[in-house]
Amino acid sequence: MSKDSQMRAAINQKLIEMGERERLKELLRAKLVECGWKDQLKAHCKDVIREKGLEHVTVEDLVTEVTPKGRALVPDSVKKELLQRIRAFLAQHATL
Amino acid sequence: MSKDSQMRAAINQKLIEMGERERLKELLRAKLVECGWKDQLKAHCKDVIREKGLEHVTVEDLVTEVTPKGRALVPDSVKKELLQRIRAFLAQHATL
Amino acid sequence: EEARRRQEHEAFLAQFGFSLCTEIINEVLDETIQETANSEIQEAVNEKAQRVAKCTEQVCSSLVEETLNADIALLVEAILEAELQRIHKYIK
Repeated sequence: MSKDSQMRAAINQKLIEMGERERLKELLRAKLVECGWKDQLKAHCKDVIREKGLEHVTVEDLVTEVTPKGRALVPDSVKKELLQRIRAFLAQHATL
Repeated sequence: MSKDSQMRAAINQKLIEMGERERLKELLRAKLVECGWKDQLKAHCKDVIREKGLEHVTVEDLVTEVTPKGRALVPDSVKKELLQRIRAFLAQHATL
Repeated sequence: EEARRRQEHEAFLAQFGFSLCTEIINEVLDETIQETANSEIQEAVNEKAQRVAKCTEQVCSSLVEETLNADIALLVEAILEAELQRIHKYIK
């Protein structure tokens, strides 16, 4: 195992052990609700169901249909905030 | 047309197409005779005629007079049975 | 050597942080989109079931109403006719 992948594995383990990975996910979920992303996603789902007709849409179809827009709609500010928090954690816990 | 009225129209169309609407009416008529509704209503009509006097009663008056009682006298069980039958019919024959 | 190692470590952390961020975003988006799609379909199914139930009841009521209106009118006509006949017979 290379030094980098050893380091990656160690940090990943620390992230999980310390509950930080879950906290980061929680933070992101909260931000997605707060910025209106979740409501936009819901509205988009409703539009697709309405357009195609309920009887012609499966959950899988709907996921496939809304995923590109869902990804595109995440605000940069939310991504940036998450990255900041990850960086702060790494600076504190991934010392040389 | 609202979603509700579209749905009602679709249900009615299916019932009419397959002759079920007429059969349901027949069933209702049979049930009304069976449960004594017809006899009760006849008696009520005669009471009204007696009270008002035959010379003072038109068909329209009498209809207006006895209709509320006629409606109220339909047993809930009969309405329920009819509703059950419509539900069963739709479950079997209609993709709404 | 120390400065070089530090620089390498920082570059690693920057890259790792970025890929971790992307990974977490994708994970959360996939989960949330799946959950949302599921609940929206379920909601649409429930809404439709409610609409079918309500409209079926309304159709049933109007069918009863229609039948009663027709039958009450016929019954009233027949009774009045019979009463008139009875009176005529009596007068005769």
